[in-house]
Amino acid sequence: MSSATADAGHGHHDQGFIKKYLWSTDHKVIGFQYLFTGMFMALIGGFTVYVFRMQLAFPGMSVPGFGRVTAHDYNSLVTTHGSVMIFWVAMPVLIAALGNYLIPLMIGCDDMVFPRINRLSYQLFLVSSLVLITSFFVDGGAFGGAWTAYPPLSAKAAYNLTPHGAPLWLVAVALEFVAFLLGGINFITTVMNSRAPGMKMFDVPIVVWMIVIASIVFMASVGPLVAGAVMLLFDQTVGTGFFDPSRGGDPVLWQHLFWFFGHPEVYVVLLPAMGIVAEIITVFSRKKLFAYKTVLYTAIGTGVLSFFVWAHHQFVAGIDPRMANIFSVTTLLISIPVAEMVFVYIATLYGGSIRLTTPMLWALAFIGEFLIGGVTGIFLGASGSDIYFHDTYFVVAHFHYTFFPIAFIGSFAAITYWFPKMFGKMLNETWGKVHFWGTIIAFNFIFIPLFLTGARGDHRRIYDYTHFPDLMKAGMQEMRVLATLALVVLLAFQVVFLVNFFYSLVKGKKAEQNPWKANTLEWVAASPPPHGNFPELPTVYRGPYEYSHPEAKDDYWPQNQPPQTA
Amino acid sequence: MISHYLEQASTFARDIDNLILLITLTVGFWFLLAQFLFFGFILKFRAQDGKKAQYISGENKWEKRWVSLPHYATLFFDVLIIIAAIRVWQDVKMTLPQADSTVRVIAQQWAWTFVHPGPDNKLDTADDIRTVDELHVEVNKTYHFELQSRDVLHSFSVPVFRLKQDVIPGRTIKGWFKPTMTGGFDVQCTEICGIGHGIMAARVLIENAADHAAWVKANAPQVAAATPADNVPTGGSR
Amino acid sequence: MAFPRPIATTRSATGIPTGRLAVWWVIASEIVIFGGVLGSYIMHRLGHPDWHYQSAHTNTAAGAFNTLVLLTSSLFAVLAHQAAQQKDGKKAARFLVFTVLGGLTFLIVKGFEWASEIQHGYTLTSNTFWSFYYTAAGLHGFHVLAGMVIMLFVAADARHNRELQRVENIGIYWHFVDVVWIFLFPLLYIAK
Amino acid sequence: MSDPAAQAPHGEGHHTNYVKIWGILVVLLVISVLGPFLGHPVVTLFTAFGIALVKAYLVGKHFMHLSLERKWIGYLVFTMLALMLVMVGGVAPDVLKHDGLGWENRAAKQSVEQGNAAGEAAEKAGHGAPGAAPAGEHH
Repeated sequence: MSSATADAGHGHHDQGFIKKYLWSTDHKVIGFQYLFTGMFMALIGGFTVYVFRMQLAFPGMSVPGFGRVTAHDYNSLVTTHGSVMIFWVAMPVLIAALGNYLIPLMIGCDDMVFPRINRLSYQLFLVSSLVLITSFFVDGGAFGGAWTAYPPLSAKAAYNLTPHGAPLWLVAVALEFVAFLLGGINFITTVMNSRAPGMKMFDVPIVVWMIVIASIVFMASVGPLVAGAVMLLFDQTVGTGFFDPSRGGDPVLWQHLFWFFGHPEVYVVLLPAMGIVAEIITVFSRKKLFAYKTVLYTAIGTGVLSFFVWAHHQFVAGIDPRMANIFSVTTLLISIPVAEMVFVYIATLYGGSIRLTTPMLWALAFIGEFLIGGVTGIFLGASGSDIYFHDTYFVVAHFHYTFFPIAFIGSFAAITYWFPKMFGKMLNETWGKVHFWGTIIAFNFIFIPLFLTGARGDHRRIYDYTHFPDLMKAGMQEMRVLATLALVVLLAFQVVFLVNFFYSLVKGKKAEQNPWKANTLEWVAASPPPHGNFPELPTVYRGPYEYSHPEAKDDYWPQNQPPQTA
Repeated sequence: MISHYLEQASTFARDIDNLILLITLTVGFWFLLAQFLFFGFILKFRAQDGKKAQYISGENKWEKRWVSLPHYATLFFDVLIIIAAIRVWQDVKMTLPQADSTVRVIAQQWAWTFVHPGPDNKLDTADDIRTVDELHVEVNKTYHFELQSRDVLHSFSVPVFRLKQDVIPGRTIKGWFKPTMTGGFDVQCTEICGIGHGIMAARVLIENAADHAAWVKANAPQVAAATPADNVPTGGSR
Repeated sequence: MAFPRPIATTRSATGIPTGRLAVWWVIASEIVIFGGVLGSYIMHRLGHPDWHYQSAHTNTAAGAFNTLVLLTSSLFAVLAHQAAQQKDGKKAARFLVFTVLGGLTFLIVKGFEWASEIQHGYTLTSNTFWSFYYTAAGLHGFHVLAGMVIMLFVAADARHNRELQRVENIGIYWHFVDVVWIFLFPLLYIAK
Repeated sequence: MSDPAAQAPHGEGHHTNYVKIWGILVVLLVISVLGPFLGHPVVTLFTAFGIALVKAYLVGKHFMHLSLERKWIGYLVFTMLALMLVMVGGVAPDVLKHDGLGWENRAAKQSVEQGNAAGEAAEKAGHGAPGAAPAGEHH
């Protein structure tokens, strides 16, 4: 991947495979490491959901590729699916992979400010993934106490029956946090200090801003949970009683520590996805981003507010009911900045010249689908209706309508958009669109039925509904089967993506330097950029979204183009 | 809306359903409006040869209305929903109306024990009726419940009542309900509690006054009777 | 082997050198980690008035001596920074070694203190107070240890007048660890 | 390659007397140790935590050079502390308190009672009686 052209400040040698791809300090290689690890973990997450959805649709059947699903397996699969998709797919792909790849390129410098800490960050992440995978194979099996790991269930092997799986899960999560703390500090410092000359605060592309805000929110919220993880690990392995009520501890404390991080975490992954969408819709509608500063302020507002809403996950969890009123108010208020952000994006489309390329389709689908996730959140943030909806499939469908657009639609948008830059080849458009429509249609067929079963009282993490007569009424099981079949279709369509991805990687059409005619600095570098990124580090003259500017001769105006050439 | 699928079997079930309906209507309107604009723009502003896109910064006063209008509209409807939600919440979770009877619900991995007060209508007396996975209540009577857990977190959920409350070991959590129709309905555990979480089912049997009295009479232990069949000491994990 | 520093590292749009900026962000993230432990401890402590029977058995003299040690080591760290500013790498390295020795003294005292407490039956699992006591102090001790190791590397470079800006950076971190102890001391020892 | 240390906004020409600051810190330490001997809980609160705040302020200002640093670094540190207050504020009604509207933390109350009983018993038996203090072990 390194056609060595000019090289700014780096001694460049021909390196061996290991040095170049596994021990590299180049931000682009580290970005790829995160990307491919995330894609691999997504396969695990996809496989687990396939197995447990099959069990739900056809209880007791021998699932092809897995066998009979026991209740123990079921809990482990659900837990693994949740943890993997959030911590090992959404976080590494959206923040770490894209942050690493894009930040130095988009702000016009040659690397991250701490390349070796960056490498360490990935290595810790890799270790955390391996620890998690190891936990599937230890005695007692993988942890099955849900991704929220509420004690006392998670604290005592006598309760969860996974004496090794539970501590390993916890260690994996804690290591993952440390990896992202290191990565986050790198991102924040790089963007603050190493922008190209001339690039002022409001000339930074939105996606970079979003990754930085997300990193700050992550860093500020994860601390208490790191502390909580240490305490829970002691409860599991040494026998302390931090969360054990019979020994003076309090299980509710963990819930608070968890959600103090857990809710901001939603925005940690949402914001980068929003940033990706901002980049793509501006390019493919040839429009300036509507109200750049407003987008920024709403993102910051969302980040700040996200620290005041966490207990809405605990309305009926035994917290004092008076506190629920406060958290209900703050929760609903957070809809304001998010709604504004969505409206800004819709307004950006107005008066544009829209081309529905694959990345644009993904970006638009993000807005359309995320809207559903957003509005259904109101039902859960309002304390009164949450009494009924809490821990039903309505919640499951709601957060999949937020997390699927974030983790997958956002990632697909990013991968299809930056693929030419990353690998120097073009993805096949036709197969890209086939993959898009297959995924989007199947996705809706999974979760609209689940909204309905949830509204009828289906609760989560149940391995066999036949024990509940009210949940086996006419039409309920059909819905579950429909969702499962749609899931299988969705998974099948991912094969199209993988084939397209790897085929284009090798045999795709060669990409130009700036195939989408975009303004931001990464398109100034060669495709793919060499070690050191730019032949000559760029200087910035304007904001990132000057499309169709009346004074520019083209309908785009790259950030690094000096004004006199216009 | 929900009542179309699921009976409303408690006094506050209707309130919760109405709240859900209110939210559906308000956010539904904004959702449809946003999707209408969204798809409208996509269709209207497709790329045409030789036609340049408009240059709109979104920073001047008129354009800012695109943002400020949704801002105030969202705020207004948020306040509306908050008021409605908190009213329901107050009623269900923050008030305890005078009870006709009290039942104790003890959760454990993976069964429910229900302690009914028996003929004397008092808990912790010798004539308490203990049942496993079967809660017997009388229609149109206000009940208090006391939730206790022996081991891990559980959640006491009765969908037809629209009632849900987590059970925490070491704590006693009180709440209330008033059944409004007779019948047998699911009680679910909705907080993951280990391997048997998926089979931790129980039934609530709502009986009319005569049937309930008959059930109490038939099941009340003779005073100073032997330890109940399920061999559970009184008062859960005390 | 000198690692080739990217140009990115040498830029400073904020006016704060990159290394120091990063240290401040590290401290920001550490504040919430310690905040999580101490916040949990304070809430439990206020809720459990009986814990004063337990905390009566902590060794205030040892805690006070350790506070003195850390304060003094912080003084050495800041003197090292002063020396580094005067481009006197040798002197800076010497002060850093004194700082590390302070850290070492701290850990040794801690070791004796803990050994005596464990001998008396106050272990990690004997009561939630002691769980918090060992966890909070242990987490802090881990930071002391990490700071010492990094400081030795920085001192080795500083002796040859290399990377002198790192003397200040590790110093800021060390002061932060000191500040955490300043709060741990009254929380665990004085509040009886 | 320019030396990042040279860009530092502070340093040259600025001389804090670090030894003097250290002296003040040590005096404060002595006060905070002696505070409890006055035997008044409110005084102890001030000598312990009030002085800890002063000490942290002195270390932050003079040793970490917050006074010379860009202002927003101070705000950043302050924001993180404020977030912890938010956290404690949201959690305390459930964890610090042992009962509230419609709920009661029986286990915690029992633990306090047992701890008090065991502590009083140990005090009667004389300090340092082996095995007397760890209340948690005995139930």
